[in-house]
Amino acid sequence: MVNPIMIFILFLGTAFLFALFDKIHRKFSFAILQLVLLINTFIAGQWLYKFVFTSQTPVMIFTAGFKPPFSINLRMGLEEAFILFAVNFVGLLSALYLSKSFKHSKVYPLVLYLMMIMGVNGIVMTRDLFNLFVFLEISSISTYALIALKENEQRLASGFKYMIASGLASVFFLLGTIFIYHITGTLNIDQIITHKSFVITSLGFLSVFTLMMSLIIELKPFPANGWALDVYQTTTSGVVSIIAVANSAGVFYAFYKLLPLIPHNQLLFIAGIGIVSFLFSNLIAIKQTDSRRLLGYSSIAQIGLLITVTALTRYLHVKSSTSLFIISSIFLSNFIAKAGLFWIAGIIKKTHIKEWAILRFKPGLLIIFGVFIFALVGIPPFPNFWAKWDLIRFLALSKLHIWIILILLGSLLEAFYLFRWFGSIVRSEQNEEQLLQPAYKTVPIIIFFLLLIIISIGIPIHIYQFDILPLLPIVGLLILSIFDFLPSKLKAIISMIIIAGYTLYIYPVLSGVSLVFAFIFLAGSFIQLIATMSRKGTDKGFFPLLVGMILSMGSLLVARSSLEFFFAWELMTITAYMLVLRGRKAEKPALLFILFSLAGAYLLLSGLSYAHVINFSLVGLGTIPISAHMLPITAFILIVVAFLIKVGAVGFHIWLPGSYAEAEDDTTSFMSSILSKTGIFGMLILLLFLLKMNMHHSALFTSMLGWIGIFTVFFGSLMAIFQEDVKYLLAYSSMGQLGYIVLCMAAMSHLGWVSGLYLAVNHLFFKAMILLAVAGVISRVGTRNMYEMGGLIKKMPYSFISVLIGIIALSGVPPLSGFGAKWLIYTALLEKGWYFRAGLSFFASAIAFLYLFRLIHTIFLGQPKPQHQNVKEASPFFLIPQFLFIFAIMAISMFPNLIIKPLSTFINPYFASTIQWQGNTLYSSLGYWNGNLVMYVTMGVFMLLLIWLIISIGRVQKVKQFNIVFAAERPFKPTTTHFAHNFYAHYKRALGTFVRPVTTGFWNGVGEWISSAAGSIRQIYSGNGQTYVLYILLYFIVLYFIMGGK
Amino acid sequence: MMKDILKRLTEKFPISEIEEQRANMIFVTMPKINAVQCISYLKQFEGFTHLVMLAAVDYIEDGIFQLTYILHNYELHTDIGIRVQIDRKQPVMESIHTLWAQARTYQQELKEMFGIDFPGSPDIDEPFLLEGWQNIPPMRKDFDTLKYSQETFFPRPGRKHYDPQKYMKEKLYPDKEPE
Amino acid sequence: MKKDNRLLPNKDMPDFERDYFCDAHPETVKPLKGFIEKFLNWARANSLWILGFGTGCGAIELRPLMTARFDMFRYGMAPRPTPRQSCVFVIGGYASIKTLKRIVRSYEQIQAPKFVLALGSCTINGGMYFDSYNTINRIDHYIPVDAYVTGCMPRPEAIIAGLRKLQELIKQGKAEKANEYIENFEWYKANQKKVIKDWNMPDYNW
Amino acid sequence: MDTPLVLKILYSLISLAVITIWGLSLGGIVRKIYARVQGRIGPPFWQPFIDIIKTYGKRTAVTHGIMFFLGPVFRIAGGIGTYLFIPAILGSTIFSNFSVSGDVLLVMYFIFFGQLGMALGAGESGHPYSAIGVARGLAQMTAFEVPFALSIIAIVIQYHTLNITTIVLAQQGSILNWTLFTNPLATIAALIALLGMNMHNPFSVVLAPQEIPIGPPTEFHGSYLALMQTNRGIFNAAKLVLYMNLFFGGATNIFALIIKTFSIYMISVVVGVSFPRFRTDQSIKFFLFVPTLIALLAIIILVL
Repeated sequence: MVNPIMIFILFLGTAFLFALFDKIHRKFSFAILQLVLLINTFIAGQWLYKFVFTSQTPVMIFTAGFKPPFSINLRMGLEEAFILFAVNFVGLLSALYLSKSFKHSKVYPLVLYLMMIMGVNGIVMTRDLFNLFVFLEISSISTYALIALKENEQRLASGFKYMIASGLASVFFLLGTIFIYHITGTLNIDQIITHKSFVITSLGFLSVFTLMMSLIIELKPFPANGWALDVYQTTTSGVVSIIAVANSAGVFYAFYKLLPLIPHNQLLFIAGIGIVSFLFSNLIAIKQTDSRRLLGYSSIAQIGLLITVTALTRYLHVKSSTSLFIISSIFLSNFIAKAGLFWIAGIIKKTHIKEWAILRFKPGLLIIFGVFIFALVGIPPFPNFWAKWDLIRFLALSKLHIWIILILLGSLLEAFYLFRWFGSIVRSEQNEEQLLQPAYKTVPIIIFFLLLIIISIGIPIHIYQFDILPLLPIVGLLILSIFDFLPSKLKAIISMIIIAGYTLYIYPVLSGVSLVFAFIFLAGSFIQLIATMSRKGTDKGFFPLLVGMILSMGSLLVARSSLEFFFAWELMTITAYMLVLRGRKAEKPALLFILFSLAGAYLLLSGLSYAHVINFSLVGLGTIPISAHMLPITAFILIVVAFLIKVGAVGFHIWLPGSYAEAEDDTTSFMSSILSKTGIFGMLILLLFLLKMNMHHSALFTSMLGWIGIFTVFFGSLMAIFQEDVKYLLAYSSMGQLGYIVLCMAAMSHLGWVSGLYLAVNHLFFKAMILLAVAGVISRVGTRNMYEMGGLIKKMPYSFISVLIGIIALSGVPPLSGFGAKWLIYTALLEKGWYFRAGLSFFASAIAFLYLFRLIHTIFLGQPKPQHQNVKEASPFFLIPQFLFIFAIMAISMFPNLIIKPLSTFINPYFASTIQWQGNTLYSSLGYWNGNLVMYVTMGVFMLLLIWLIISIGRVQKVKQFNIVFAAERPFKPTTTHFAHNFYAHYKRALGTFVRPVTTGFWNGVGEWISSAAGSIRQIYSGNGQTYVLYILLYFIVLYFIMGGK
Repeated sequence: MMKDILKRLTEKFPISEIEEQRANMIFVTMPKINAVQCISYLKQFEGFTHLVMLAAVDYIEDGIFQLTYILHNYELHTDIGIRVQIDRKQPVMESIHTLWAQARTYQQELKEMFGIDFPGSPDIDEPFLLEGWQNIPPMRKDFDTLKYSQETFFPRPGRKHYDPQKYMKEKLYPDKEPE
Repeated sequence: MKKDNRLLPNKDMPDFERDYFCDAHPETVKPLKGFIEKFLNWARANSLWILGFGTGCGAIELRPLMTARFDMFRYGMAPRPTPRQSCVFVIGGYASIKTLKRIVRSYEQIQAPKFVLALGSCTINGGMYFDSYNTINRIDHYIPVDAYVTGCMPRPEAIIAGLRKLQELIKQGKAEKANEYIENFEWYKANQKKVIKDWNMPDYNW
Repeated sequence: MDTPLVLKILYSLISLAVITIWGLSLGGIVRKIYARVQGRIGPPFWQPFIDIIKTYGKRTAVTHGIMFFLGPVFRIAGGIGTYLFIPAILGSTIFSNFSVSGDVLLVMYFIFFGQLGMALGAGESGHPYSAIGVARGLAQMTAFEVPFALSIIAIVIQYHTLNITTIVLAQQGSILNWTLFTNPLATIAALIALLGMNMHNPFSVVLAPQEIPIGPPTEFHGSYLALMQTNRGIFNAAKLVLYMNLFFGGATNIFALIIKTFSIYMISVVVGVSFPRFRTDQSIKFFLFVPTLIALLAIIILVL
């Protein structure tokens, strides 16, 4: 083992000799610098290895041979080794990144650079207060010098502000140190901590307060952090990444070291400081357009979060290994991602975030950028995700509700601006520009990227003991990424094979309802994958994401714990987001999608944390501990709202139409017919728990859920009829149909659930069919506006047939399967006694006719347009799945027992059956229905009449589109003859009041409020050094009194 | 009142002829070049804001078309007619659709029926009543409508013509002697 | 459902409009034989649906037929708003060229068997408009007429009488002018095109 | 049930023939009554039959495409199907039709079958008036279905069944057992909905012969029209039979059926002759207000 003191020796020695080395050659001195950092990294790495993999205990190193307090001692433990390793490593990579500027600069920057890293090393290791002060000074002075080195007015100014602020902090630190020494007579931190009872005295409190405050100010808390932001904005990216990560890491660790000094009851205040910083920095970041400043805010926010988490875990006496894991995960995510992002900023060389769009032409860099963003937000499998999971769980356990809300709110704000940024890059219209990607700049980024990936995969496997099953979606995604160069058709086949294989793999564990959903998720996807073969070229990126999404839906089914469920849920969300984002105009809708999805995920997370007693998965149903008979109401509400967001229930629906409609056409059919059912699946599990466990007012809740369901149906259908865009129409229609399923599920009866599942399966069939047909049509006519189509029945008869069958099945007209759903729903509702809901759903189902007729009329009937003269039938890849679905619909229409019987057996374990079969007739307690006979009668009557018509009609002349009776005139333009635009103007006049965009208005209002709040809060940063100093002082004083200083 | 208007008009425009049909209705004749200026003056300064009609008469013997613009003043309840004579060989007149948008319809009709052109008037060449008319404009006196009808419309043989006056007398008072 | 192969030339139509209109040549459909045709003719006679298209001043005389005073419904006659569903076309007096175009179009859109009743002198020989540059003289040169009602204008009683006469003709199987129109299609078309100068429709409006 | 299939079909055909004749005659009779009210002689009551024969007798026809051709078939299949799923006469084997196929929900939804098919056929004709008519018709339908559905729900609450035969059975015994008297509010709401269903004034804007020449069927003629006219008779009668079963105690013999359906029909006829026409949005608002409230009241009373 190398003595850690070697680190200092190396640093100091080389720094002193640097001028000498530099005389030889800059290359030589630079190599020495690299070497030093490399060796130090190696030393730290070696210690880290020992701590992690062997039972090495922390080591104290005494410098002068005396024991403290007479000498300075250093500590090398797991935490220290970890941070040292990180800091030196980032120093090394940063040096590499800066190699060009180092080459052309004077010698001082190199020395300063070394000094700064050494300072941080010192801060981390030392256990002496005064020594800590010295190292703080070293690092901050060298930082200042680095900032101000390049003679640039802005940089000088920001460097100056930095110096003032850190000078102020040093004063506080020194004051605190003096007081403490005065009280305790020692400067050794460990000894001070052991005598920490002195803090209760007012002087003791003041001393500790000043000490901590100085560190906190160095950690740039809101609002006393204006100086830091200027630094982030103006300094070169190589340096700023060091300041933002390494420096902060050091100071943070100092804070961590001294935290035990804070009395237990004051810890929440410290956490409060952090959370304020976290929330407000994220809030203000929304308004930023300067990329570095935005990253700066994000860094400050993350540090704030770290402070909060550290204080809270200490407050809650969380097991040290766990708290270490949480803190280090957050720390690492920010550390790696932030450094990487600042480095990327150096390559882009653009300040405005919109100008980053040139990244779009560098797929490799874009992927890395995306991964860093995801890591910051806490998307699985990145470390932040796991940290968040554990953290929220602990907070929920200790009932710190406010903290959960604030942390998740801040995270959501952060996700908002980061995803907005990402989306604007992916979907921007900017032209390609030359972008220099020198190797010395790219290599550090790639190394960090790989590091992040390794850590991310390591965590679930090592810490959470994940086996391969929940990780399969990622595996699938990676496999397809490897084959991404192949043509689409081949990739579609590979995807189908993967999904088939996956299905076979998980088939043994499926049973009952999970079988139904497996059918929807996997078989449905399998068939729809045929349609994706119509994609041209290689179409990079689509299939990996799609397979990732489908397999994560499969993962939901076989999840064995809440964590696995949540993991799969988040994976599904993020892959779906990426798929939506692929749509041409999907920037805004995709952002809404991910925001609402993440909000839903956070609700789910907190709900699962509150309901920690249950294992939220199908498997978990069987293992409810007897002691836990109460399902907390909060948990129930949180979880149910999360799922309602997913199904797009009314009030939370505004993300739905846009993201369904603006996604690529074949993706939409996946989203609408399959992905939306995951919400239903989740809700089903929740309701099953509700059945098994008691909850206060559960009847009231399901009743409310029923109302939400029926209003979703009503408003979804009503909105659908006023859409001009076919995909918006279908999106609203999906919303309505899912409302029915929610309604049925909420009925909590045998028939209700049977009808819900029946509808879920049926919805898969018809919605996928209609959407694929429409996708085929759009691919041919090149527009989504229905009034721009017309008369396509002659050109695309097969698509017409599938839309026809689809709308009959959707509308519930006998004899097709839709009527089965309607019959089951009404019988279930009437049986349940939900009469008004039944009435309203009847109204909604009548309204559905309106939009369905509009759909088929304006596209396929009416006047063909001249520009569609040469339109051909859609590609067979679109048609094959449609016809498979038609076959399925026909089968279950002819023989409803094919589907209702198994569904009812699946539900039997939960509810007593109220339906019975007599031959083909299905009897409920209220009525009966024989789908088979209905089909025969209808078909018989229809055929007889058709034959009679053919016989009686005589000579028939087939005529063309203008051969119509046009009040003795003739039509001149198909466009004006086709009645399609604003089809239901009269309906709008009658019921338009119901479709005023109230919800959209509300959410827009929320958005505007947040944005303007951010805007006005931002005003406090005047850019003026004195003001910043004043803030720091005020901050200090105010906090002092808040925390109870006397 | 009317006198004043007339007085002002004569001062401003070279009016060649004034015909007072009624106390509140006068017709003035003026050269082609002044007509639209005068109409515009009447509309803007004398309160004749309403274009009652625009009509033409074919004076084939004089070789002219006479256009008559009748304007109405709502306050005074008076009408004034502006008569303009234009050459039959060059039947072109300035358009007044800029003053009254509805004038385009009158002008369109005049173009179709008399062949008087109003350059700049919207849709002036579109058919107004007649679809696909290929002959000379039918309202011109040199167009023989009977001949055209007989050539075109398959007249049913056996049609008899009576002088209405004589015929009615014979039918109603067969006993009376012709005077 | 015999498919015919004769096509209309439609040479007066611009090329781009050809795709919009059916260009099949109309064919005659012979009446059935014997009792069935008689029965059908009886039914046709007792269910005369009049196209509600007032083509001239005579249209005003048609309206009283609906009133209680004349009550054409008792004979099974009824006005019908679309040519597709009507069988009697009443030409209500003078027909200007512009109207003639619409008359031809509507007449061709009525499905066989179809009957035409022409009212007033104007339809017979031009009446008082005989010398007009814009009014045709004899409607039967353009579409076949089953019965005329004289007068200027005929009173509603006269129109009813005309319709009753038409009923008789139908019952006797003598109202087969629809086939006559097809048989003399070229002649009728030539006459129509002689007066309708801007022929912007297909030669037969299906 | 136990009846052999062939016999069953035969019975249904008889039943269908009877209802067709009665439905068409009903139309003729009403026209006669209209005429008499207006002081005219009016057409004979068999006029609808003559019209249908004549329309079938048209020699030529045109078609705009396959859906146009099938539209009327859908329409009449919807009408016949609706009738066939209703037990017309209580206790009669001949008139029980195929009511074993389903309950009142099936009938309610089968009504849409014809309308949807017709709408599609009319749509393919490419005629804007057809589309406007359909848009109006569907819009109005959504509105009058609300009170109708609510009153059916009220009946279900009252009789605890969706089975039409059971509902009829429950109304036997005395005239006071009829839903009309046991649940007058639901009956009133449903009868107002019937006005819309029959598209009589004031809800006749769908057909509006003056503005949009008779709306959806503008382009239909010949045999198509004949099928639709036949359907008008059957469908009308079917709806009346349904109303009779649900609200007026059903019928135990053919005469009761004739008298009751005639009386029910007269209600809408009387209203129809006395009112002018609503605009579409007005009729939607009306249906969603007055009859819906009445029906809701009916349900509330029953639940309480």
